[in-house]
Amino acid sequence: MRKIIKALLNPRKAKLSPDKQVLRGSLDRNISLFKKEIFAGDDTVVYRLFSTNNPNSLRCAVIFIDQMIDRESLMKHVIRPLMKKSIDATQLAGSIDYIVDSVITIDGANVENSLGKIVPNILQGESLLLIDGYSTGVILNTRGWAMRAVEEPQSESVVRGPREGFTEGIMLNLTLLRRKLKTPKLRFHLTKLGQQTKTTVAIAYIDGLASPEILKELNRRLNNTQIDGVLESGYIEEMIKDSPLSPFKTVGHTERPDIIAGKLLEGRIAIFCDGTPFVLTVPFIFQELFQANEDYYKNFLLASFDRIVRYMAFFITTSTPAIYLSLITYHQEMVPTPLLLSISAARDGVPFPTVFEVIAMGLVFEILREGGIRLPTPIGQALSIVGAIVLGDAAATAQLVSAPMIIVIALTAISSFAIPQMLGLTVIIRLIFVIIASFLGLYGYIFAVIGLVLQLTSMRSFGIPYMANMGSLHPQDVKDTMIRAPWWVMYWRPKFLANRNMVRQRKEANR
Amino acid sequence: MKRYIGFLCLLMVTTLGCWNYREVEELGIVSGVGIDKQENTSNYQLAIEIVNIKGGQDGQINHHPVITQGQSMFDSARNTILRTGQRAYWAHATAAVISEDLARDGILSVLDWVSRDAEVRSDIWLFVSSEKDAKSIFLTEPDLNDLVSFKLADMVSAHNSVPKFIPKELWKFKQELSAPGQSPTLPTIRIVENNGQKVPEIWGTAVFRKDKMVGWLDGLESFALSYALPKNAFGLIILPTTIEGKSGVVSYEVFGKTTMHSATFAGNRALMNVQVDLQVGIADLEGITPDYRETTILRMLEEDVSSFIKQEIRQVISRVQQEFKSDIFGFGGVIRQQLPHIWKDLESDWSEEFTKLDVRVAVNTTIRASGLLTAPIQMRD
Amino acid sequence: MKAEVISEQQGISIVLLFILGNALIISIGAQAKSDIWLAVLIAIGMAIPVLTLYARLHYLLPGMDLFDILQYGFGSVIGRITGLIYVWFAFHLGSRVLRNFGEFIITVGLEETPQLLPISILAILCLWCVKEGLEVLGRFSNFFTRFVVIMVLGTSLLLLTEVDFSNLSPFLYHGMAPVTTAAFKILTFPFTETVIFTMVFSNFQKKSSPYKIYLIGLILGGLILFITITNEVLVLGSELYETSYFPGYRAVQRINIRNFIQRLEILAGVTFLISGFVQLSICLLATCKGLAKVLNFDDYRFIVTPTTFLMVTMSILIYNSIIEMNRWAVEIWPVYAAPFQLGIPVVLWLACELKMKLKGEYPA
Amino acid sequence: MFILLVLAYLLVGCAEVFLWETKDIRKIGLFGTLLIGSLILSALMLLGVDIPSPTGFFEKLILSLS
Repeated sequence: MRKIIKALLNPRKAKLSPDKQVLRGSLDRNISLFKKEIFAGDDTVVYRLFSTNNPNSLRCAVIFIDQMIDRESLMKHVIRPLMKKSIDATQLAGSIDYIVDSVITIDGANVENSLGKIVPNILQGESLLLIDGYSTGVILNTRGWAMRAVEEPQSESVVRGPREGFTEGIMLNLTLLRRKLKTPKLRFHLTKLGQQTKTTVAIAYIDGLASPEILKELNRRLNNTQIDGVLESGYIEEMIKDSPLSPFKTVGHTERPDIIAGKLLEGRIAIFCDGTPFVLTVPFIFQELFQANEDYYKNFLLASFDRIVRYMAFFITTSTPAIYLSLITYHQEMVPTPLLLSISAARDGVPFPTVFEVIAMGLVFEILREGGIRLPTPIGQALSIVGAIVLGDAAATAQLVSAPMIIVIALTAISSFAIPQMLGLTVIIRLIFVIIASFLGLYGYIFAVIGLVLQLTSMRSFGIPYMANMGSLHPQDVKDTMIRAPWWVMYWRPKFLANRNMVRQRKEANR
Repeated sequence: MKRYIGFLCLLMVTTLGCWNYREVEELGIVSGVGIDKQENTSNYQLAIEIVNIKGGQDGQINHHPVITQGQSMFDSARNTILRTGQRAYWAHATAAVISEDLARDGILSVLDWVSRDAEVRSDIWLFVSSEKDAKSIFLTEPDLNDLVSFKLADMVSAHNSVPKFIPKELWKFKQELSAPGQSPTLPTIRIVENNGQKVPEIWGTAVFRKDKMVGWLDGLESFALSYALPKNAFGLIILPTTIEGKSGVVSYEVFGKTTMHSATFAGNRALMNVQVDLQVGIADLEGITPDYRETTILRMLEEDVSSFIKQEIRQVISRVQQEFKSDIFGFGGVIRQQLPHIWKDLESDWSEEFTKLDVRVAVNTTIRASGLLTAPIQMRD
Repeated sequence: MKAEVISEQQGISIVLLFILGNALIISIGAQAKSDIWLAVLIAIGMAIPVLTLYARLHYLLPGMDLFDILQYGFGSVIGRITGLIYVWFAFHLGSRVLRNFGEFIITVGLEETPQLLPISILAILCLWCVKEGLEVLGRFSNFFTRFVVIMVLGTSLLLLTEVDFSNLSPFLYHGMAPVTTAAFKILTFPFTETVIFTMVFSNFQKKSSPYKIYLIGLILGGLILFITITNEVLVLGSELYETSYFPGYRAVQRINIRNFIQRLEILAGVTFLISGFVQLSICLLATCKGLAKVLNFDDYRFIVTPTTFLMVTMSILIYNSIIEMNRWAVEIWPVYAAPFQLGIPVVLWLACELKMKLKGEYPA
Repeated sequence: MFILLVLAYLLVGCAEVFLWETKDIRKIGLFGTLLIGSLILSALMLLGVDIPSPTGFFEKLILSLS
């Protein structure tokens, strides 16, 4: 299935041949190579020519891209030593190793002569040092560009818990994680993805905890991806996810280092992508949609209660419209008489059928939500006023919509915010439920629920059943699903993930 | 697999005919029905009370019975469409009143549709009209924003405090009808004047033999009947009492009542024991001031209550035995359960055997409370 | 193709839901009148050895399903023919379940809707499920078991206020004969219908798993059935129990706690739909697997679609009315099903034991 | 209606076979046989032809035995 879709979507593998050229012996020729061919027409590339200090002075050049490098360190550690130092021809002895070894004081310097390796490095903010008469250049680690500081993530705010969030720089992100997991078993594998963007992608896991099979599978999928650009981890997510057509996500994402650290400790694998604060985790299963990092920081009873509230919110937000619809159009006998009479009175004079009311009001709410997200805050407030007063109150007074329907929609909408991880998803589920319920009543609704559970149970994320633990009754399986067990009973890591190293804590130590 | 979802959706869109889809405001919600036999024909005549709501923010309920005729129950129920344009929706019906003529002819034909149809719920309350037809009950004027049926349902739900009738749900009636050694009863409704208005009142009991009504018990007899039956009944007991030469009236409020039926073997006949335990409180003293702090007087009062109830129960049992020959107490069922070997002989001719059945009634009363007063209000000169 | 292994918990859930399936909603064993609870208990007692026998077959020949075992025990030709008969049995049972289900929805809820519609939707869901395979069904059942159990026991609990214990007495008023007949009928529907699992299960996690799955599933399912049926009779009385097509539905209608918790019939519908879905999927799976095995195909998934279509048509064809359906369930089925559920398995078991002894392949 | 039914069967049948990974002729044969059988039965039902219930035989047999 997956293969077919992929084949349909990518008819031909775009072939980007690596640059096979190498540097020449002459500085001028090399410079013109860059100027005329490689970076032709790119005015942001800076070519700085200078000479060393000795009698038969060596002509040198540094090539870099403006604003992508740390100019200070380039000047201090490369240009100044070269210009000040007198270099003897004997010391060079046909190789520029001496310069790397004894002259340049920068931390990273590699001698390289293949353009295929040099060019991408320049594009990533390194500088290239060329010396006349040598067919090799030195790649200097001068990366440094302006970056956002570590801030609290907007999308996942907490009351209690660390306030730091990932930024767009992958190395900083890795550092943030490393600071939380000070173990040599924490492994980072760096690869590049995207023929054009050459985005750095890091796979992070704890050796001995992460399942080797899942790791192998992940690497296989990453290697199979052929894409020209990776701008955000969402690209990777869609390329490697299981059940590609399902709206349910099988790859998790977060902006918070503490969540990533927690997931790694459970035996999961994280995928960092350069240029985005969103880090992916695999495997991702259904219960994680209902977990929040704060659950683990506060009292377990309150956390468990919150979890249950979230599951209830999921039920309410997906099912209320469908149940309301089927109750008042199919199963009127199940509504208590006074309630039925008041609904009947409220609906008297409303011109639209209930199905239409449900679907239309649901859509109106979605439009309001979507309209509000990308607006600046002051306009967003105006929008909510319009939504509440014009659509809610006025429509009910004008008898265009019945009042109970507005209550139902409002309830649905509020509940959907309790599980932010599923915002878009619940809309789809709700719509399907409503459509089926509109012609088979509650029986149709139950069919739809069966279908939903079937879809969920048939899904897998990297070989792990999506609904793992959701049906089980073993205490150790239940501990982190509907409830959050106290830390002092979470002896083992999740069984389905880390079956090699199960022990999370020693029982005896906590007595 | 997803293509099956697609197929499903396709199926849905094409079949979106919505067969059972009914908008709630288009329903004629039936709250109650009066069932009559039409004069001179064998047709049914139904007085269907339909909730007619005027919509808007503050809905108003109009009282509005619809009269229809038809050859059968179902036929006449369907014929409402001709009169109102709305299909009657029966799931919220709370009361069905059956006319006496119909009840005497046999109630089974009425009940068949009511219990066969999936829409009518089996917890609908059944009544027999003691007026000349059932229609007139629904033609009385209820208060504003109320309906006769809802009023009847309210009365029924409070029956424990005034056990002058025995409410019966449809399923209970059917169960009694089909249970061996048991005959059903139904409460009856009459119309009384209240403040110049004609209002329905539930008062008394219609006694059935099998499915045919055979007679009435009035409210007071029904009171005794509810004490003889193993069910909850509270209410007041008003007794003229004479103590130390002074006579007056004592009212007792019943807090708890248990009735046990048991069958024993006496000689070669079955003997029914009806054991009633009452827990009462003194609620009202009029004309006398018995000092109930005295144990002897307390015992005397208790004895008074016991003998009164015992006498009432005996009276109603013997009346039912002699006059109606219908086992509305379920004695047969008790014998069947407790003495099955005897029941096998009695079963075939139970309605005859029932009249000869010996019933022993024992009442035991305990005065548990006396309101807020520890002693009668004392008058001193 | 990777063998589908099923865990004990999943297996128990499937067996449990399968047993509950239709039995929850249709009146079974009504001729025992007020002694029906005894009939259920006797039926459970009778079912234990039968199900142990099914488990024994799995234990003797691990990795095989009934169709393989038939060919092993009876030889290739006779084995295939009996296999084909079992395919018919599973197919027929599936059609019956489908029809029961359709009749239920039409009778209690959607009188004006054509029966074909709910039937086809359910069938399509089953088709999807069967294509996904046994493991998915196992996880599905595992997920839903707790809801079904909670709902069934919860409604029973709520019904306690309506219970009338005199409905159960006198004890054995009509003697033992109707009780044993009823027990036999309950045995064949639903308990030993589990013979269908021998066609579906083949690989287990542990060698002793089949015993656990069959017996724990039977006992849990039997107990829940016992509780609900007893409750239904306690509430409705045996007369009403006998005359209702769907006594479970009828009983739940009675729930009324302070005029607030009432009108819960749909709960009965929900449990029936979910367990009926599992039951139907198992029947469909058995049919397809059997047909593929008998005709020597390595995979069953390719015939699921036409088989489902055929089952839907069959379910419409099979009875003319709900009256006929009820007669089948009560009168014909026990006799019809006995050879499939009791006769052939016993013979097969003897044949296998003998053959293994002769060949010396007997497991320790 | 009849044409719609045939079309629906045809559509489902072709779609299904198209998505198979291995198109074995025996498999297609069995698939087609079952599908056509089902089509014929449902077509007959649609046309209102009275088909005797296939289980009626068992019913008669069992009733005659008991």
